[in-house]
Amino acid sequence: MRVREGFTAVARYPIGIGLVVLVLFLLDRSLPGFWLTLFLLFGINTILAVSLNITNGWANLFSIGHGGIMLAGGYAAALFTLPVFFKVDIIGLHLPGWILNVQIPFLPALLLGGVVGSIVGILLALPALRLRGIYFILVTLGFNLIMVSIAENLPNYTNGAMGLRQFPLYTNVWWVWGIAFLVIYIALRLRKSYIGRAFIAIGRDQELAEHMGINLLKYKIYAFGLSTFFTAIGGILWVHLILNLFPNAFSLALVFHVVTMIVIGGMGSVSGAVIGAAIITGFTEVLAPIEEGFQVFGVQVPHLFGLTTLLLAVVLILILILRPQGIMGEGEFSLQGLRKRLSRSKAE
Amino acid sequence: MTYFIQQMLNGVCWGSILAMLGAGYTMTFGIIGLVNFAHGEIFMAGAFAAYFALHVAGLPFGVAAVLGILGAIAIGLLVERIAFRPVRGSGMITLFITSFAASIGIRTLFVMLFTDRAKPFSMPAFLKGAYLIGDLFIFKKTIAVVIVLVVVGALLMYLVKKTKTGIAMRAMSYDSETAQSMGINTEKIIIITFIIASALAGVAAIMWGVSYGRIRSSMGMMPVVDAFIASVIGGLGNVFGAIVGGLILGIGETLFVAYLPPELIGLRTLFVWIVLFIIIIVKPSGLFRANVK
Amino acid sequence: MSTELLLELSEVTAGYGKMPVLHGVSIKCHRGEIVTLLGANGVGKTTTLRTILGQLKPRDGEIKFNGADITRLPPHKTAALGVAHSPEGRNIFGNLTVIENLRAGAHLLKTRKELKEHLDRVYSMFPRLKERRTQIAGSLSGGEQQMLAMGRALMSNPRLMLLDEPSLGLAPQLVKLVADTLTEVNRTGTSVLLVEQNARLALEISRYGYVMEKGAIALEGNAKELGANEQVKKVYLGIA
Amino acid sequence: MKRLGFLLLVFVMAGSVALFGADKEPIRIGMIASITGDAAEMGIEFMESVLVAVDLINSRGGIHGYPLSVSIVDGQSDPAAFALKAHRLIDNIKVIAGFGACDISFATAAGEVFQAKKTVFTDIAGTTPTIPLVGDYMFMTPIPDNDQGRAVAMYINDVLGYKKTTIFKDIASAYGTKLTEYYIHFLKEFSDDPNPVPLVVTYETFDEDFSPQLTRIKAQAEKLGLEAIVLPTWPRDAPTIAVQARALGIDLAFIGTDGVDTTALIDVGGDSVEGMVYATHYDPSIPGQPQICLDYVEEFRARYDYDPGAFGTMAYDSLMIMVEAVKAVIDEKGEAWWDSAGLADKRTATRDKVATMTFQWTSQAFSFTPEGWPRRALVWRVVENGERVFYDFQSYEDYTPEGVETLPFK
Repeated sequence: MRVREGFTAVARYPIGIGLVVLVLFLLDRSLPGFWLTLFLLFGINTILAVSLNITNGWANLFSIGHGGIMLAGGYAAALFTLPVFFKVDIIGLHLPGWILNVQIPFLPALLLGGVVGSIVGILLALPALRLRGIYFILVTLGFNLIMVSIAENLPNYTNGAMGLRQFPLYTNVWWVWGIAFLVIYIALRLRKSYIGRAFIAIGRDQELAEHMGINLLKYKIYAFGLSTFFTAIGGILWVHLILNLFPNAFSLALVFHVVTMIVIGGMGSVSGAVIGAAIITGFTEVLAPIEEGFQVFGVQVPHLFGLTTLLLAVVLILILILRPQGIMGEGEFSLQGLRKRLSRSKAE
Repeated sequence: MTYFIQQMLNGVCWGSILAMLGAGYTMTFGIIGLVNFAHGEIFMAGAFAAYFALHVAGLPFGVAAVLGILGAIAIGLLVERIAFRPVRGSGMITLFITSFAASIGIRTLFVMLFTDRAKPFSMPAFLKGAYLIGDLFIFKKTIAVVIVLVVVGALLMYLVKKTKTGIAMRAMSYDSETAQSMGINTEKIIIITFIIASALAGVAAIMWGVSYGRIRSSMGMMPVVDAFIASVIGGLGNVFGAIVGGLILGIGETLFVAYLPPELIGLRTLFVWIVLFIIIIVKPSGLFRANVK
Repeated sequence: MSTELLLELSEVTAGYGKMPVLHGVSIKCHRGEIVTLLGANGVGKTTTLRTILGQLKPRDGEIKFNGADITRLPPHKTAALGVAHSPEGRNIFGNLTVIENLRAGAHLLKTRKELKEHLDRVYSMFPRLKERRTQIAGSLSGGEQQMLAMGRALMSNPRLMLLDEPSLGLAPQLVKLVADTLTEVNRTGTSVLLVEQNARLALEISRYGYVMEKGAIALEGNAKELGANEQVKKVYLGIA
Repeated sequence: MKRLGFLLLVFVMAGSVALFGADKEPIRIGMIASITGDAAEMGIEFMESVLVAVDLINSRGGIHGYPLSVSIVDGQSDPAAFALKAHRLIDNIKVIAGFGACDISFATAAGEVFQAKKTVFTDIAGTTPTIPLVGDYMFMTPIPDNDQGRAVAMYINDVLGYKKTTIFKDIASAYGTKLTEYYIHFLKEFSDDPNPVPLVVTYETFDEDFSPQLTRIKAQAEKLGLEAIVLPTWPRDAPTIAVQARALGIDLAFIGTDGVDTTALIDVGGDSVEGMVYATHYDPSIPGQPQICLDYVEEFRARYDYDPGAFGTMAYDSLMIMVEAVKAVIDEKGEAWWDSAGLADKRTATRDKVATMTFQWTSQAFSFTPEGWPRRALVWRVVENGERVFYDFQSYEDYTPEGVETLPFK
């Protein structure tokens, strides 16, 4: 078996783990607010992209409904992490007492939200898994809109369109990147395991996979359950970073961004998903000064708001034209491969 | 009874526009397998072209309508050129993403150029007013919209069913390679398909402007989802199905708002999608057999 | 018999991706001839036809049709020059009716009169198609689909017809019909390049034949000579 | 074309800024608005308005000779972008104060960041009353929904005299839902009628066809005795609803709230909105306005060829709040202090001024309550001959009389 280095190496060696922790610690201490928030959003997007990759990249269950999952998980966790006085006195939710009058710490809330997301995901998956291609996409798209509609129409439980505020700021580098590395590690291990290979087999050729004795429904549900669990957690992390939750928080645009991450990174590649997350997270924010107008040699370049979004669309199309398989293709980043490539280029 | 008929008329008007959008949407899907998210922006561009002709240049309505359709075709061909042709054959997902990117790009460009403020789209004098039968208002614009739908729909069906180009389109949708060996120029057929689909979006845009009196840079965002639904109800790739699907959707949504308690109107989205899910799961091919694909 | 050269492949090399399939294939087909391309499964017969059609771009070599270079012409332009194709596995348009399939085959015809003429000709060759003309082609039987595929190819009144395994999986009387039709078509001026596993039938109706092995022409000669060749007898005609 | 001219103007204007006052460090203030995305409709007016106001201030010598520099960033109608840009304004651009946003989720996303960094932030057009709960550095410029709901209910009941009204409720917008809720609550209280709003029709943001709802209103208007339709909507919806209502032969009066006060009301509404009375925050003809505000309106008209509506003036007010607060800080502590003080001190001093002072350069004099809500008058305008003109005026004391329930939350 080929040994994959890169991410797994980090998990394998205590020194690697120590180094990562040290780097995170230094980043946490030294990064200014903007870059820290961007770094956190990058981490959250990594979680979202890697978990979406399980369904969309491997099992070929192309979902654009993960926004609805984030919403479900986000609300489930939010109802427990919000301060009691906010739930009771300020917005007056009509919830049973055991929800209304408690505030729980972050970890149980994360797990709870993850489980709720997973359950909702599997409920969606059951009818949707019979469908393929465009119909699956359509059903998941509808699921997204349905979840928004439900959140809007249950003001007693969700505060409707007004949304929820006053979250404690739980999300930090440790939560985000701890979970991000966990997701990456799980994904890489999964890829080599029987379950992961079953996902990929289903994605490649469903009939063949069935002939090989893979229980389609079971593995599709595994894929969806796992993917939605971490997607929901990603949503909860987002909520406790931006401190806002409202029905339209995870709109189609956000889902589209996550889908874009895995497509330009390379569908099916975990490291591709991470690279995609980095590009999409950073792109509009890092380039933002361009559209805000600036001075060059005393000449003021005017505002051109929207330019970065336009550029992102153009770059996206260009990447898909020039490298349709994405940056990483289906492969993974590995130190060995890099070393090989470097030595080859030296030899030449 | 008057109330019911009045609401039906509202539904038919809304449904006709969705039908027109859905028909164009379903054509690009049926013939070249493209889930064209940018269809909404093609539609929007048509509305803007007509708006500029009508309100800025002060041209007569007929000319503005033609220019609107031409505007939609221009953006449609642009989408084909930048987001479809270079990635053709790379699978549905890639096409889906490029069309979404094109959609966002074009929308952002329009917001940058013309802002997202609502702009007026005034009705020509001959469409203003209504025939009053008892308490029932039958708007001239509704009549016009329905006539346009029927005429354009019939032309479209004739084109797809009877003409050489239509047969070539359908042959191509089934097996592009074999179609080519019959001497069918698939490049040309794709362009023609885009032109027709965009023209339909342009017609829908004019119908929209006349019916609802306002246009915006982001007006294409939501209707494209409705068009998608309409074409799935009718069976993706089926022009006639998409028209029926659009009418069903429009009338259904309208009656939902008309008869349910107002507190439940917000659940309209839920209702539409649940109906759609049932259709997809029970009869995935939609209500009608595909006749383009 | 005229000796005017209609189709000429010289040293054509082609393949899919990095895998070459054809290695320097040269084939000639004269006007009014039926030429057979024999070979086992997977030696590159279908690839040869696809290369001629332009569905596959050759990496090397030249293809000439009626004196013009068609090496890199896209399929629809090759078709416009008068090359028709009746593909393997029938590949009829299953979503269209029989008559619509035929009309698709007649895409290059300009006038309704021509269309009518050719339609009548095809119907007279295959009366079965006339009976079923409004039926959806996907619901036809295998033999009918084969007739339709041939009829569709004939609709454009081609100069050259590329036929891929027309007898595959057909009942004996249908094979006979196919053979008769081919002879008939050939008599009315259409040349045929026939790819066939049924070597006996193929050599019976054709004038010249090629035997392909591993992507290259291993043997060629008059049909009669080939039929008499020991190796061909052994391998393709099943005569020990 | 207008847009192109506008861009050119920005060039020219920028040149003039470059020439001016090089010796003093500019006073930096940040604005975050949704200039693209779903809420772009309002963000663009914020930007136009602020560009005018900044020119105006700088052409008058800035703030005590310090040039004013407003960094405008685009929140892209996405709360995460709002939070990120807030960080950038604070850390990278080092603003003294910030303002922006048009909705509670955007306002609080940015506001939480400003609060954490102890920098004052005022929300331009988000009206949900819970916005200032973010903390003591958070304020809101427009009248919150509870106050507006009360004022509108009071005005309809006492002055306009409509007994039964119906209301269009946008269930996908915090503004529409909250305002509807408060309006009905207070109308019940003022009118002694248990059911003054017998019909509430709902729709969703992005709906285009309102004819089913309107047909419903029309069918029941007589039976329920409806006299007016209240439209607490986003700017684009009210005129569209009016056009479709008139086409259906509905002749009920329209009453708008501050969300409808944009140029789209006239542009799209045309004849149909004629006679529509609506609540807003500003009209040029209300008495006692500062000269700078009148100049601003004039300049705005000259530049963009329409009147600044509620959104434009709220952006202007938000900017002026910050400008005046900074000016007051310099007045009090002196330029020497300002030049030498640390950023954190300047920010805190500015916040303290914002919280306590009464603003004079804003479109009307007002101050903030301890909670962060404005005590400002509600202005009523009417559409007359295709123009938005002054109709009436409700002072803060008028609509908040002694003993009235203010109903801040829930």
